[in-house]
Amino acid sequence: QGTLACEPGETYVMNVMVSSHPYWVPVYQGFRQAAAAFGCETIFSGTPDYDITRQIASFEQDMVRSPAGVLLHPMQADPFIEPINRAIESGTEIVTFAADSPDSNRTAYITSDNLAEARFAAEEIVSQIGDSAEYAVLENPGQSNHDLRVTALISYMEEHYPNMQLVGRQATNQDSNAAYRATASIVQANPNLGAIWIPEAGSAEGAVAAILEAEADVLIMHADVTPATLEHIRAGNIHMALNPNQGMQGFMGFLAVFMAAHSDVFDPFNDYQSSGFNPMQIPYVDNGFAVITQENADSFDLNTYMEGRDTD
Amino acid sequence: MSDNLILQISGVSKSFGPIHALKSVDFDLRKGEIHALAGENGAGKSTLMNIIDGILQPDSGEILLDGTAVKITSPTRAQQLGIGFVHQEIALCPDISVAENIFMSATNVSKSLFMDFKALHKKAADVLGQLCDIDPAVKVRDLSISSQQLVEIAKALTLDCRVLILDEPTAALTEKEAQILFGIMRKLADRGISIIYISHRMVEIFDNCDRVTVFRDGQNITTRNVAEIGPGDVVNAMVGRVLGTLYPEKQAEGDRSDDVLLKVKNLSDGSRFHDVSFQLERGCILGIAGLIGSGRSEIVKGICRLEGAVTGEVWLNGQQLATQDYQQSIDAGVVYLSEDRKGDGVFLDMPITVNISALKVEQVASKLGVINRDKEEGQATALAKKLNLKYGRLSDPVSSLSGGNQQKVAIAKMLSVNPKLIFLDEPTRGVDVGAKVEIHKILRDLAQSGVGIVVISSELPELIGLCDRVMVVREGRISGEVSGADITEENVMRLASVTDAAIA
Amino acid sequence: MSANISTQPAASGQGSASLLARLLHMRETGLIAIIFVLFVVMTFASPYFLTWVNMRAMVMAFAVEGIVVIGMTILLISGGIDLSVGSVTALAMVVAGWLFLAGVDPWVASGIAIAACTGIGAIMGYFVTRVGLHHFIVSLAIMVIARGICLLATGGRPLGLFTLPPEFKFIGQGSIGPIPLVIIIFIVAVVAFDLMLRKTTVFRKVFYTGSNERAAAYSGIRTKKVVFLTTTLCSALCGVAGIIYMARFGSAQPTFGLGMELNVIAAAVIGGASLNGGTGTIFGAILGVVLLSVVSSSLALLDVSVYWQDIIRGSILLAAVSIDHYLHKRRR
Amino acid sequence: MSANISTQPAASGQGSASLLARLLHMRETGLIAIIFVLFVVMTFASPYFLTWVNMRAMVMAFAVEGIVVIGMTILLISGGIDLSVGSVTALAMVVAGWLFLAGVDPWVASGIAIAACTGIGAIMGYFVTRVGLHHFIVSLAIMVIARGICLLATGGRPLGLFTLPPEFKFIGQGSIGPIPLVIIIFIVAVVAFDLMLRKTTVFRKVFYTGSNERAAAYSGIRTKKVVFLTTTLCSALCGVAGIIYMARFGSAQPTFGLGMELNVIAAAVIGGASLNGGTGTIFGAILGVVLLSVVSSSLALLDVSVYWQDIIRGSILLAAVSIDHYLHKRRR
Ligand SMILES: Nc1ncnc2c1ncn2[C@@H]1O[C@H](COP(=O)(O)OP(=O)(O)OP(=O)(O)O)[C@@H](O)[C@H]1O
Ligand SMILES: Nc1ncnc2c1ncn2[C@@H]1O[C@H](COP(=O)(O)OP(=O)(O)OP(=O)(O)O)[C@@H](O)[C@H]1O
Ligand SMILES: [Mg+2]
Ligand SMILES: [Mg+2]
Repeated sequence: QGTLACEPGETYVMNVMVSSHPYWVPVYQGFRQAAAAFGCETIFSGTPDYDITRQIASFEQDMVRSPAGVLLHPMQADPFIEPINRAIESGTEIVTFAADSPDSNRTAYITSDNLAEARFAAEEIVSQIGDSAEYAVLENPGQSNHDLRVTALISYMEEHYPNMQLVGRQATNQDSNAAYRATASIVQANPNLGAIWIPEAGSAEGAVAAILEAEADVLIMHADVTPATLEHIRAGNIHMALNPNQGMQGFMGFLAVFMAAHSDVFDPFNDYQSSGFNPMQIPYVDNGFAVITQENADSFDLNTYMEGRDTD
Repeated sequence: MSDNLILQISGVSKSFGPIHALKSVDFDLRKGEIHALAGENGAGKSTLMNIIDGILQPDSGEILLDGTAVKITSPTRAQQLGIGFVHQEIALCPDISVAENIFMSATNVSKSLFMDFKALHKKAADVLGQLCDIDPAVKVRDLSISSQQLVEIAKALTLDCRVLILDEPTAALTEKEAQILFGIMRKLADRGISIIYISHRMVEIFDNCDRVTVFRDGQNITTRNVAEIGPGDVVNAMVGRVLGTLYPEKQAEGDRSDDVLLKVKNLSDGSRFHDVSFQLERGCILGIAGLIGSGRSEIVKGICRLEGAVTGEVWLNGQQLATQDYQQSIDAGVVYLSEDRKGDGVFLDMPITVNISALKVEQVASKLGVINRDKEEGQATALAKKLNLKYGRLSDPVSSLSGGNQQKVAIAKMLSVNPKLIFLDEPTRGVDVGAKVEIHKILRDLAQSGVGIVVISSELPELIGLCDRVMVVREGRISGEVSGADITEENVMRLASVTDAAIA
Repeated sequence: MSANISTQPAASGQGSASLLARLLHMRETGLIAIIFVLFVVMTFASPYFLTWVNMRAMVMAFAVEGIVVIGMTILLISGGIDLSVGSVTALAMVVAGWLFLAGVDPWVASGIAIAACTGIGAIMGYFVTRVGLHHFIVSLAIMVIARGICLLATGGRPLGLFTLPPEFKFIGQGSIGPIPLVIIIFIVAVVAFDLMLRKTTVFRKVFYTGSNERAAAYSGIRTKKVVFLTTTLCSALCGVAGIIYMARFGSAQPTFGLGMELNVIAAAVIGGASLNGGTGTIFGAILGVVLLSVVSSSLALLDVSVYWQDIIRGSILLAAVSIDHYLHKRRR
Repeated sequence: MSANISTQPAASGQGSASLLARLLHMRETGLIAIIFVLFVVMTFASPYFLTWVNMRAMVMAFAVEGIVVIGMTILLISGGIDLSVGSVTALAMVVAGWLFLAGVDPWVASGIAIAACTGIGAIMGYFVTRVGLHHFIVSLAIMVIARGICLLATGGRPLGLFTLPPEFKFIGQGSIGPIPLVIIIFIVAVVAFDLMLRKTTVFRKVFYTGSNERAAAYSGIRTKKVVFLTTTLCSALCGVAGIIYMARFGSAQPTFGLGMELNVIAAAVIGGASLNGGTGTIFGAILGVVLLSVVSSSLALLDVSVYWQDIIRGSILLAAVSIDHYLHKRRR
């Protein structure tokens, strides 16, 4: 009591969907590093599938172990309201990350600011190719953060640079071959294309191949990063990538859920204590993003980073 | 004699679960002989042949080829040993041309890398030419069952074999094709090829074979030279009792009724048959004869609304049938027994009971449509008994029955709905003599009780023995009708043939 | 094959003495044994496995999908297959959700959504029975089209339906006593369809059609109608499942059910349905779902590395089908 | 079906005069006509469509997948099906990439990877022919397992293979004259397999086996061996495709090829392969890939809204198969 440390066996879970996706790897590293500092145990859980029913089942199964808290990436907002609230009632604190369930009673939400990424990308594009040029986007309809990165960029352009013309918008769903096909067609149809914005790295791999083959002078920018796109950044084929600070996301995520579980150390100047709220409410934490360019690319090799670290 | 034995089987047994299909069977085959194999349905004939061809493995016993014991592990091995087999059930590749089907085995062992389609078609045309005129380029899928059977035979004739097995090859053939086949068999035998010939038709056995072996209940009852034995003896040995007359008594002249049960007027389908008109009186059994492909099946299917659009009128018991599809025909009491047992007649994977009730499941169900298992089983038991079906359990799939017994299941299905009018297309195809007598008797009894019976058969003696009148179809038109004492092979064949010269 | 048809008549009327013999002969016995072994192993491996909460979570994870499995099994028996189940389920959510947000009463909206799914099934049935195309290719095209409609109607974003009235949400979230209504609906549907499939003349015709379509036609069965109806029924059940999902999650997701078809078909096949038609049981198919679901849940509960989970899941699937096949073959 | 088989011999020897008649009778004529109409429409709709660069990009987009389509078509003809093609292709990339990063020579690594894929095909063949399971369920399990191995080997992270030697990357990125090597490999493979399938005795057995396995077995064909080999061949070709993809993209993605199976099967079926075995041609299947690919590229070129694309693609798929079916049925 009164100190911020875990009891023996006190466990925190990080629950995600498509759990084999490499995006989670550095997030979980951050989560573990923070947990280790407080002497806590961690479990990585979730479902390998892109399936909400399964993720809810795995989340409910996490509850069987009565963990102190869960850092959750809810695949959808509303379906998780009821499970989250039930978990909190039974004594497990919940914090969301990268995707939110705002109408639930989760105490905090940690995320990258997709709008800020999109704004940054827009400004960068304009600064490189001017404010009256043609640009295109690839997208992945149905995945909210990817959607946001695209729609925010488009509306930012419309608002601030009305002379920027959106000439291509294709769904490629993280499939590099589909991205190859779509980009090749866009480049054909628009010889004056100046830039292309891609909300994830899988499609970027295909897009860069198409642009290199067409020998077109198109500025490529994308979010997230893979070893292949990293190499293209090094080689100058891709102008720049914006990568969310995944480690910070996990680290801050742990802190938020850990503090929620240890809220007894804190008595803030408000009514939370008397009205039964957890006092560690944080509406929103921005974990920030990194800009990857030719110069700093070496720091973003995930395989290098993971060397000697536990993958589990 | 024994030194020129090519194949010796000794003590071969085979069981399928509780059924002992073969019980320590001995059998031998001489060089250059045509050896007939007779026996009731389910006696084990096909099982033994399947063992000789390596499709099945015996539980015990020995096979000697040229005096040395061999293990025939697969059809491939059998082929290498010079054994050829025409199966009781047609086994052809429907998506492949006739020519390729005929030379499938040859292609299989061929050393050459590429196919020579040109030569293949020429060779196929040669082989087929002896039998009939089928275009080697068409796909087997587009052939009628009888034509498929001819392809199956042609296929066997191309095999470079020493032992040729023919398992009921003539079941769906007319006299004409059968005679051609026997001519070819004779030539092969003269060249030293040994033939095992399975048939339920006594005439064929006694006209064409050298020796005959009779099976009963999985045992070899007797093997004799054809010259030393008569058809009656074979039949007796087969069924284990003395059969009386082969065909039931026909309708007496005086009993002829004027009460018309079925009347067909100007039926046409625009392509395969034209302007067909005939009638059937109560108590009379009508036969339909014709050559392969003459359109007999099509006419009957047209009446039952089984295929395509037809024009013309059909009257049953004085009322015009307004049926639009076969379901309505069944409701009106008109049913059709298909000539293609495996394709159209039975559900091979389904139990016997379920097959028999298929025509009208509602019969064995409550008003709400809930099937009553006891009723369903009762129906099957009764019909199985009536048709003397040989089976293990009623819940066994039909595929476990012998060919003839599968046919009986198909007939039982027809009888299950107490029809008013039955069209039977090759009803006794593959059925043994004893069962044939029973089926004929049942048909006659049904006719007497007022059910209309129309029989299509490629076996002329059957039409002659069973029917009161025979209608002959030629190229999709009715070419004539014979009745009473005029029903003779000559009269029927004359009407059936395209020109008189064709039968000469 | 279709052992519930072939063995029950043999055993019926011999009273309860033969119950054991009958059980041993049932097509599903092998599968039940495999699941039982899994349960025993898991109970020892994890103290959390045999808890009420875990069991409930496990059943909730497959209950709604189980309704789709019913439709798929019947369709498989009739000789068809449907790859569009995932998209059509999503479509039901999206259509009902969209109508609700447009002001339509949620019950009416659900009715319209289910009708729309049924209509899609009828379109597939048309292409299969009238045009003469294969189920596989038709349902593949419909899968793509239905997904497209979902995206078009929502702009790719999930519809938040938190304002659904509580009595509607009760379908998906309510409980009767300790048992969630979803599970009750599931059990009722399974029992009803299992009985109908085994006992009624209408569904018997589905078996005939799938076993040998031509022989069925020659038995006076309107086989095209049968196939048309089973195709339509499968889509209609997807519609029902979609509505239940919507009530459960309080949202409509255009990307829901991606890859569901393979899971559903695998369940039916594990449960003894043949991809060539003519055989299958609802009970078996549900055991198939249970097996797949228990395996997934167990792997999660045992905290097995994600990277191993797929390998283990695939291997268990293969092993289960092989064992079942072996037991079934030997018994015959 | 596969009319170029049945009609060619019939027509052969009649010289070039009958070439037109022969073309009109070919199974693939309908499909060619559909593609031709699409080309004409697109040429008017977009000035960029009929350019060399666009054509090259379109072919590049399907060339590698086309190699998988060859394997799938042969497998379908023999009566099988393979859902694991996507995972097995990814596995080839991952295994070769992993070995390369571990210091193995890239050519040797590729050989090992292709051998591994062939081995996986052999395992599937074993379960299908020896154990007696259905292709669908076996390949579904293998699809999951192979994906699991990909994840395990990479920790879920793509492997960056930028350091591959240029002569290796040449496979995927080089050109001979103006024509990319990938396209040359693809065309050679198509022509070779098309000829072999139509003309050689070995591949004719594949047709016999698929058309009626029992009849083929009675003719002495070792049908199990045939099915085993076609299953193995399909996986081996996936291996080859995986290596080419690796050389082309310079990376190995463990999640590559998700959903590829449906695309590949659809292409083969559009091209006339029957899901019941016995019919199909490589040429037709490739036309199927071309059709699907041209539609996708055209939609992108015309900048059709994302939300409409799925609907249009699905509808064109359905229409193409229906038209082709209708033309083919009428001609018979
Ligand atoms: N696969 C099988 N499973 C179970 N029983 C079988 C199987 N094959 C044959 N039998 C049984 O073995 C017995 C012999 O059958 P077989 O086919 O050899 O008879 P057959 O003499 O050829 O008769 P038919 O004249 O009707 O063709 C029959 O009782 C049959 O039911
Ligand atoms: N499925 C089919 N496709 C094409 N032609 C067919 C088909 N079935 C029958 N035919 C043709 O229709 C004509 C009439 O056939 P049908 O079967 O009625 O003759 P049949 O007198 O019953 O002779 P069979 O002894 O062959 O049964 C024949 O020329 C036959 O080749
Ligand atoms: Mg027989
Ligand atoms: Mg006929």
